[in-house]
Amino acid sequence: MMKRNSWQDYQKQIADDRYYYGRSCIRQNFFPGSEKAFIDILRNDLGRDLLDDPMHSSCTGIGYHSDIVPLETIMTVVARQFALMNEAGYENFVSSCITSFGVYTEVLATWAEFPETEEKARENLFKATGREFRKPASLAHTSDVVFHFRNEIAARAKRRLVNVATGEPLRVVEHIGCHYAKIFPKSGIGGSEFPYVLAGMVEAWGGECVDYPERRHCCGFGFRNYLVQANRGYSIANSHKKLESLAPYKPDFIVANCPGCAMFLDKWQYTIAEMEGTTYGENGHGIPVLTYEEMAGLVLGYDPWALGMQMHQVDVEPLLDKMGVEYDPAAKYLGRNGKYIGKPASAVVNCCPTDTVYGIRE
Amino acid sequence: MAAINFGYTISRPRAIDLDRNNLRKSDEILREMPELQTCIGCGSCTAVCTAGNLTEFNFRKVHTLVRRGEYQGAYEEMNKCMLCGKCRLVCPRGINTRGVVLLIKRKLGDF
Amino acid sequence: MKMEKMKKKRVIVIGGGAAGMQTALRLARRGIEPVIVEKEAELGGKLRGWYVLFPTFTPASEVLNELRRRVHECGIETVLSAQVTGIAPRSVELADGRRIDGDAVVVATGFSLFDASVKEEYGYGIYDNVYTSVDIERMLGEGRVAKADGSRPKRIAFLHCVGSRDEKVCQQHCSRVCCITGVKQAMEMKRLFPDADVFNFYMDIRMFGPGYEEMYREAQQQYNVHFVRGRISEASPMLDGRIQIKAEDTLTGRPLRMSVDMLVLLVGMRANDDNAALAAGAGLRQSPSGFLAARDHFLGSVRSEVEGIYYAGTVTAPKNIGETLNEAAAAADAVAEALGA
Amino acid sequence: MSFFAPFCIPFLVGAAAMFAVLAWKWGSWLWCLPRTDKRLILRGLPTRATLEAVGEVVGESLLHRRIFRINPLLGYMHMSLAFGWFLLIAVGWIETMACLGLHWVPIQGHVFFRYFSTGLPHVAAFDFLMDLLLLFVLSGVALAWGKRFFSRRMGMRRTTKHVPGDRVALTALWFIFPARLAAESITCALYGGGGFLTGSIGAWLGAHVPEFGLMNAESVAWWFYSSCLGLFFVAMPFSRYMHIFTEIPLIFLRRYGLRSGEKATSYDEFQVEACSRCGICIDPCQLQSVLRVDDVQSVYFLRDRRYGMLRREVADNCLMCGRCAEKCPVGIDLNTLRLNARDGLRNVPDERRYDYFKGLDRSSGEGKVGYFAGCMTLLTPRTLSAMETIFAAAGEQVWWADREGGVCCGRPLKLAGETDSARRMMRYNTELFRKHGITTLVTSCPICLKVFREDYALDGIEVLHHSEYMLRLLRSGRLALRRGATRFTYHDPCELGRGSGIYDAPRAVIEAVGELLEPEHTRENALCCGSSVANTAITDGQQVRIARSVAGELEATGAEVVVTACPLCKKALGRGTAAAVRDLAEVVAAELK
Repeated sequence: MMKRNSWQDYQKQIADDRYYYGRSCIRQNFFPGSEKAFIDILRNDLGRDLLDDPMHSSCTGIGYHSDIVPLETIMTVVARQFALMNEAGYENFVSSCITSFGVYTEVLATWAEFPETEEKARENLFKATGREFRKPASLAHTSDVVFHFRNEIAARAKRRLVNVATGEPLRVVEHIGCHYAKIFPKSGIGGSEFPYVLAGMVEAWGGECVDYPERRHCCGFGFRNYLVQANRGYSIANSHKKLESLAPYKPDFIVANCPGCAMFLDKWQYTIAEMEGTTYGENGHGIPVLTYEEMAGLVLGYDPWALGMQMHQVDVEPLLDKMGVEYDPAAKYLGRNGKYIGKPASAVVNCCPTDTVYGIRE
Repeated sequence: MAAINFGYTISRPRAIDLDRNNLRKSDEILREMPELQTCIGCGSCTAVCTAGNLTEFNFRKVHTLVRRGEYQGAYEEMNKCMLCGKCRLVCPRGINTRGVVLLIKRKLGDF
Repeated sequence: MKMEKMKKKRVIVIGGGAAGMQTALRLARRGIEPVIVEKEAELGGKLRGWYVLFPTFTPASEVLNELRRRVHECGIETVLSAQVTGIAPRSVELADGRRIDGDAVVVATGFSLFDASVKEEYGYGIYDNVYTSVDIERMLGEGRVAKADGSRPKRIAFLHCVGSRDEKVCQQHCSRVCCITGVKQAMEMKRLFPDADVFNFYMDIRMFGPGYEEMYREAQQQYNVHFVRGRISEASPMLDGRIQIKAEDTLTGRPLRMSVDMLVLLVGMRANDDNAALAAGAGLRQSPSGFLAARDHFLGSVRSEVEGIYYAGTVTAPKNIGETLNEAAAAADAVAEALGA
Repeated sequence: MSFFAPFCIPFLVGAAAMFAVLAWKWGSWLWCLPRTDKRLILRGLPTRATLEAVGEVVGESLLHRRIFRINPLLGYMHMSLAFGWFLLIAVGWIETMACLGLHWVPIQGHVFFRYFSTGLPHVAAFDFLMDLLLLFVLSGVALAWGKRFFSRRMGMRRTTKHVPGDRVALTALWFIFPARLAAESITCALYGGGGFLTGSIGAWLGAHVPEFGLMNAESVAWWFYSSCLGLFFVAMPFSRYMHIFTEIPLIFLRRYGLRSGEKATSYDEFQVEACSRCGICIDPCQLQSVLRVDDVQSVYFLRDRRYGMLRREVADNCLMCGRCAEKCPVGIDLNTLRLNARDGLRNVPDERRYDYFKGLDRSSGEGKVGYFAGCMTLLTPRTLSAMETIFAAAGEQVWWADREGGVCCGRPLKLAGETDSARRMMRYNTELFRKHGITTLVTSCPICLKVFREDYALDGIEVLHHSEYMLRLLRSGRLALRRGATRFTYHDPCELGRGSGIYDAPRAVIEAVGELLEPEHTRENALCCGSSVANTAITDGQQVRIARSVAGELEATGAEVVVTACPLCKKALGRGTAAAVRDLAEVVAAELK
């Protein structure tokens, strides 16, 4: 087992309560259950105060990293988020998105390094909205917050990351978004080489992390690399490389702390299977890809469908079975109010052909 | 299975993968001509190269790739060489470069 | 005649490594009474950790034992396990509060080894099969070089410049001896494991010493050691405990990756951490690399800015053993001249 | 009378086998000759070439004049064996005829005439003559034995290492004549007769050995003699002694104008099997004398090629300097055979290769005189600038073919055996020369010169080496030089001297500027600089060792400046000496008036 104690050299201050929540564009669309779970866990399980402010906006990071949104603009947008937070009486900014987190970190660092840019942002913000802002007292990613409470969550755990049939810890591949700590190693728990933010959760909840050669590698989203179709082959090649590298370790699931990573590691598995016929999971299917909120939710006994796990491209049922999670297969594609939400066509990476098992009438 | 065409393919990795590359021929080449191992990549050979002044042919790069087990296209590249021997006159390590060209072609060609 | 009348001059030599011992011996020969102050419990310094010396494969013990024997034979006074905390032109302060007085001081405190675990990406201290050049010397000395599980390595990679010429770890200088050490250890590995493939990943190969270039060539041509120009970017574990490394093969302009059974990091020489404090206390100058700066590079290379304080060996910059021994002699001569001995 | 005895069988079988194999080999080789070669033979037959060939056969195959020139003792040895044996046979036939008149006698009757002629009256003159000839041959055999131990006396430092088959044939050959002496002597002992040799020994034997013993010994001796002959005849076509007969058709074919080319033909077989493996080619080889490489010389190359065991290492390891061919007593075209063997090992026709030549033209200037520097000359820019100075001084308008880089002349590739690809380069350059309408092509590189002259179809364009060109300028008064006291020595480049027969032009040019001192090996015997493009096998260090040995000889002349007329030789010699090494053009340019 890896002797990675070096994470202790990279600690960061994480606020204990009263968070101002910045949402993620991708997650709201692809994993809405995860953000909901984060709010529920903080408020209901941990009794913390968190403001989910309807006024706040996208950080425009996708546009920024695609060379569409200029630096001045994104700084102004960031300044506005901070102003909203100040107005709401909060000072601990938590971002649900790794790219947003990277953007906030980068903007704050730029302001510190080049104060004139901060002045300019203040000026722009004031001109555009009449608002003023103070910089946050603390900035954290939501995975930092979950990491911060990992032991409290462990104490409340209904289930552990253990295979109930064998009693063995589940083998988990943790994938950290590039913008978490690769740009500013000090901004991530464990630094950029051996980030501990997800590994800490996995270990605290009974699982076992596997370290594989391409652990550090990017999922391949790469903004322009995915967004421009001509570059997509390069994007998928990155996920392909990671999956090729991690598959021999036979992980039970992958957990990612970045919206894009979770999405691409999940959905590219489908694409690779359809293009090449290669699958990486058990019995010729895919490897489930979870967000850390989903992982925490399962540990805390949340219903997988309430966590939004039916939104995954790769079916999570084998993992749920391993963990001993009770779930209603028939309820998978039913929304909160029991309304049918539609279902994906059956694909190689899926192990539960929906037509036969659920018998849902369209 | 019928593969779906998504309008793109999975890009092949550019990396030289020494685990996957078959180094047998590279080993044979180095065994026959151990002095090739002493190349320090100065590029003199390529700088004087008669063929290299007319084409993209880069002797240094091609033999380095061959040593790494990247044989794809090396034979065709080496065939651009005119064997004039200028490179041999300038190599600071005294490598028998013309011999290297012939050796690589022999090992990688089908004759 | 004059000498006999005068009281013997006493010179404090800080550091009992190759430089310190040689300085003391030379001083003694010139009729000066040296006292060696060594922080370890025995003399020898870094030389103790070395197996054989490049480029001749001379056992380090031959040199070390001979120096120790001479020091013993000359009856040179040694103060062991004594950490120096302050230097003045005519005295040194020890950590335990003692003070040693003399007529001059020669600083021969040497260097520190770069801590390879600082370069986290190489996984030293994290993965079992990542070693430093110092580990390899030790294993060679113990006569047992093997992977962590005791098996024979089939593929070994050496990485040059770990902690040298790397602004990311604030080590801008070249440690000079690591290149040749990499060549030497690669050859030793090939001797032990003739079937193994040995790769050296380097940024530049700097073969500055006599016989070094020849040795480099021999490693390439006779030992078939592969040299790849490119710095390893990261090391990761594999399922079977081997290490996957990535680099760019800059001579082909292509990324390169491979798995190895052993990854050896050629650690550089760092300036001692206490150089700053010692320099500040005595009014000495430090060069940007943190090593102590000699008065000048040419005629005053063993003199400090302060009269009565001299330098010998790697305290001023990375050097090999031969250079260190020569410089120690030069330092002793300079001291002797200044003291009129 | 009957001309048969059982002991004749080994001889008869051997002789029959030998003639059958010879007929089959020659027949198939002649049959397989290219049509053009066959036409040359038919056309040559009724000309004086045939007569000249006969003369050469006598001179070389029997008398071995060329070997005499190398070393008289060695020549005598070969002559005594070949010519002596021939005379034994010829005089033997005359003797039979003289004794029996003109009627048919089977072959064994001639060969074993002493055995069958015991009942006939003896002709003392023939007895004497035949004994004299036998003694002549035996002296050759004795020398051959001696050569095994005292090869240096015969001018050979090293002799050939032979294959086992050769040893069998050699042993048989050694025993043939002593056996004949013994058999004839014993017959003489029993029946009288014989000359001063066989007769004397016979008389002595008759006096000392009982008749019963002699009767048995006679049978044994004739059996042994016949067996030696039979064994030798069977072994001959498969051993080096094949040369005895093969050299004869080779001489004729050569006189008819047949030559080996870059592609192997069956004519090569005549050359290959005409090699007697005398080993004279070993000593001149610098790979042998300097590097102690002793298994690649022409004799071994031909042997390996003949037996189909030619290895690339052997084929490639040759400087193709031509020093061995210069000495070859059979006059085998060793370089060409080496070359077409490489062609066989390496040539791969590839029509798309060098497609990048298309549309390429980096030439500059305009003029009727074209200058082709060659790849190597671009690495000796002083030669290039000297040529520029000389052209300017002579007022010549010059078209510069490749000053900004061009396509190689093709000879290096051809020498490596990739002859088809080399042709593509030659075609490109030919077209380039034609396109620019030059009438004279000057090159300072002998490698280019040789290929231009031999392989390019440059009708209407005169190809000159710069030494010839400069001499022409001097003679026509277009250049005037200062003659100083500088002492020069001249290194003959292989491709220029032995390769193209140009020895005098560079010497004449040097003598126009200073004193010329000749090194020990010069002109046809000149040494190779060691960096020949023909050799792709030796290492850099080995090249330097050869260069040093050559440079040493040049320095020994006491000259101040070493002059050569080849960029490659210049580069190579420069590595072997601290003395000044100059190209001929530089020497000329420096002394222009």
